Amino acid sequence: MLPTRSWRFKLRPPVEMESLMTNSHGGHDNDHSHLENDHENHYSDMEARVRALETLLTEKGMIDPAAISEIIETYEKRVGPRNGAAVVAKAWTDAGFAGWLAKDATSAIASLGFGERYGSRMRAVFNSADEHNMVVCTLCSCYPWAVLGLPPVWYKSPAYRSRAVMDPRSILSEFGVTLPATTRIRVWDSTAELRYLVIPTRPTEAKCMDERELAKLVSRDAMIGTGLVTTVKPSP
Amino acid sequence: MLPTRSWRFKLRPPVEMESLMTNSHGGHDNDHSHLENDHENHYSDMEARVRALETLLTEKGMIDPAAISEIIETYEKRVGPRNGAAVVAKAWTDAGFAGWLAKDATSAIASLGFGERYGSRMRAVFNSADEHNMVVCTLCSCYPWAVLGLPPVWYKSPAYRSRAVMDPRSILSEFGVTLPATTRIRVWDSTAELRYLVIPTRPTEAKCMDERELAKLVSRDAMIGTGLVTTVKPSP
Amino acid sequence: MGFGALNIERNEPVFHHEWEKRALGLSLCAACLGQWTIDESRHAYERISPRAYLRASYYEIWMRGLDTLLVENGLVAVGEIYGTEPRFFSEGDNALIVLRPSDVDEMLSSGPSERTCGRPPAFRVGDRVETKNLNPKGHTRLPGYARSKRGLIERVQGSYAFPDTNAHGLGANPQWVYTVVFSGREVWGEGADPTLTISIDAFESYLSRA
Amino acid sequence: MGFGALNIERNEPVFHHEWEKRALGLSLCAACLGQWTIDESRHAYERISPRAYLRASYYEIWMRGLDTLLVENGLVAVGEIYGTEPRFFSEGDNALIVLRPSDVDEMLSSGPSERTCGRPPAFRVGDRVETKNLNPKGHTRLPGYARSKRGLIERVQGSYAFPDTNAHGLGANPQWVYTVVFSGREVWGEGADPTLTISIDAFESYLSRA
Repeated sequence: MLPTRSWRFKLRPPVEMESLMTNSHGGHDNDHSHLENDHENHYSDMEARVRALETLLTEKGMIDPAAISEIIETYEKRVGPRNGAAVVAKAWTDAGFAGWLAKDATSAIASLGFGERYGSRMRAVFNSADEHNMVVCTLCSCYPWAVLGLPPVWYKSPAYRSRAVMDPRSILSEFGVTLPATTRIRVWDSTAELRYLVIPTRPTEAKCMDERELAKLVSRDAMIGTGLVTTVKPSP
Repeated sequence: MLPTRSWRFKLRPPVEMESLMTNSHGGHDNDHSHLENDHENHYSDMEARVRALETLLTEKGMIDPAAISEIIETYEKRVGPRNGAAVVAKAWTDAGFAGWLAKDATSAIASLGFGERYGSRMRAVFNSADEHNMVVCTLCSCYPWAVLGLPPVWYKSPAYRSRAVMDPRSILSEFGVTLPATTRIRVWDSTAELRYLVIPTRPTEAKCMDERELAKLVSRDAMIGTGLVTTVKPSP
Repeated sequence: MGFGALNIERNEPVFHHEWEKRALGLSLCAACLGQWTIDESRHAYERISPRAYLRASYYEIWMRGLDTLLVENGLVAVGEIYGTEPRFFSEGDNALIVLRPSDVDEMLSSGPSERTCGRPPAFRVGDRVETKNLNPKGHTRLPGYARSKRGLIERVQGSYAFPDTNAHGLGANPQWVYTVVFSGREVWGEGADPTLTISIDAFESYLSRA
Repeated sequence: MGFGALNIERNEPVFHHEWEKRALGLSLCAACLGQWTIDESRHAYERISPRAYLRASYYEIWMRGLDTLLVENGLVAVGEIYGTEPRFFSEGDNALIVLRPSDVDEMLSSGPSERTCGRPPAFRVGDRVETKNLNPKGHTRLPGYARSKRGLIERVQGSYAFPDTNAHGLGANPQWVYTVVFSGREVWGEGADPTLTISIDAFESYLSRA
């Protein structure tokens, strides 16, 4: 058993300021012209910088490089959107589980073996014909790692973080999703220690599929709220 | 006589968005580490870019390079803070002029020969023992060119533009100015076509100075509201 | 708070680089061509990405904006600027007003930008007003921090072209402009400097009676 | 509006560069040392200049923040990081908790972060509240767009350490957290999408009864 002092409250995808939340208009981010070379240099700088810091901390006995490798392995191989997809498929096929999920997502998700990573509480929010849910963290990049793995770059971008709360339909259209004009859209801004999982609506054509087949239909984007689930298998 | 269509409403130090106005905290801008080289390259890029554009527009007959030179000459040699200083000194020594300036700064300033550059209206705001005035343009960099010339870099910086309206005393302290805690501070945000000139309080020690001598005491910063006038001659 | 320290430069020169001088002149000469309004140029700068905007010096922002304005107004093609296609010379060039050296002084000191508004001002000095919660996708001159705030009309400042339409080719639609004063506390809440008041120059349609 | 297009990458890999993997691992391992809270690390990222912040990739932000956290907590000296001074080994190192590979899974799935609050919740589901106009100089979790807005308490979400103090070494001071729902119109004004509602998870002291 590990001493818990160190990671109660002390872990989470690090995070940021709201000061860049645009409360108004802003430009398109297409300043590719002469920045590209900068970026190349930049990344080799980062490579060197991270290596130097890892070496320093290892020599100081503060870091075990094998633990770093274990963390990488976890998110490359074991924890990702298929965890969330399993939760969704179970909720679609087991009304009892769906009810539990709605009432206490933290425990319901933990019962499947992937709860509470980083000590966060979970909340499942259910799409319906009338209401669509979308999740964002305007202040930084809070994300349900335990069920979705690491967030994609767009989720952490100033563009998504500023636009999702102002104009979610414009975000959806970039994902090729058009909702009826009457569908209510609920945007959940993860401003505290609660993480959200969107439970998409089950595609009606998928009646005879079992839980495992259904899980394959559920994309990461659908569980963030920037996608829908259709019987056409989503790209991973 | 020139056709006026083209520059009525069409000229002004170009300007920007408020989207970067921080409504909250933000970091110190000391990312010098590995950006310096970028900046060097960057400026030689700009040199080439501006030259190319000037050549192109000249060849197209849209631009007369001699007019560019004339504009540069104007702001390097003829129009600068001493225009504003002359206005201030006149206001200090001629109560009639001060009254006119308070009522109709546009005309009063034009009477001294430097009014209305870029077609903007002027307003003079008078410091007193009880109230200090400070001018900012949070949305871009509006500035009274006719009386102060071109704005300094700090005036156009995101730092000044965001902090002046939130915490003007912290700005003043960076300029070495400490006002009594009871002095009211009025910040004027130039959001439309009106430009502000701060009329500082006349230093009491300067009783026997004439208008010309007084003008020499008046710094650009004092007319923006980030400085005071003392009998010690300000650095230019 | 805000964007960090000011980095005040003592004895700052009027220009820091030769190209800044030409950039200033180019911007003003191009504006004289009469193809865009000041509000359109502001909007062009606002469309620069925040990442590039914060990194750019001010004159660089002008140059990026000028590229946009020239291209959008059909005066140059992107390929011409970057030298990847031959130059073209458009038919309409004769309609352009080319600024000459002898005109510079008159241009710089050309008359006021007020425009006549057909209606009387809706508000009077001393009226209590509240700014609207406006978040247009285009250009506006109502600062973010001053939305949904209660203040006092301090002066009626004349009538001017309305930037929110004038920036988008939707006409000047002149409106009355008012100096509106807010307490620091109204704007920034309980923690505000108690001696602070802030004023903006607000277009009439930004305001409602409070 | 906002910060431009998303640039969605189809079939995005979990990592884009090798250094990103090590940066992730380094950040988590360093956090396990137990020398700072999550709120302190958020505050470290927030102190990165906006210019650098917008330009940086997310893992670069973590690395910049980690430098700050290591230095401020006395674990490394700036000169050590940049190789300009010899390495030192501090006395207190034994007190640090070094994460081992076998502990990784338990660490990643460690328990909930709720903290007991000595008071009962001040608000109940269905209460109308207004967020305060807070503009602290330090860390806060009340987003700028949600200040001075009226909304409805939808759920009481438990009690958690209060970031505004916990980020600054001023203690956990646990508070009740509420899901507060606002209409899009309340937040963005008349032009808002009429079908939009937005919720935040607000700490009790961000709220007053409306």
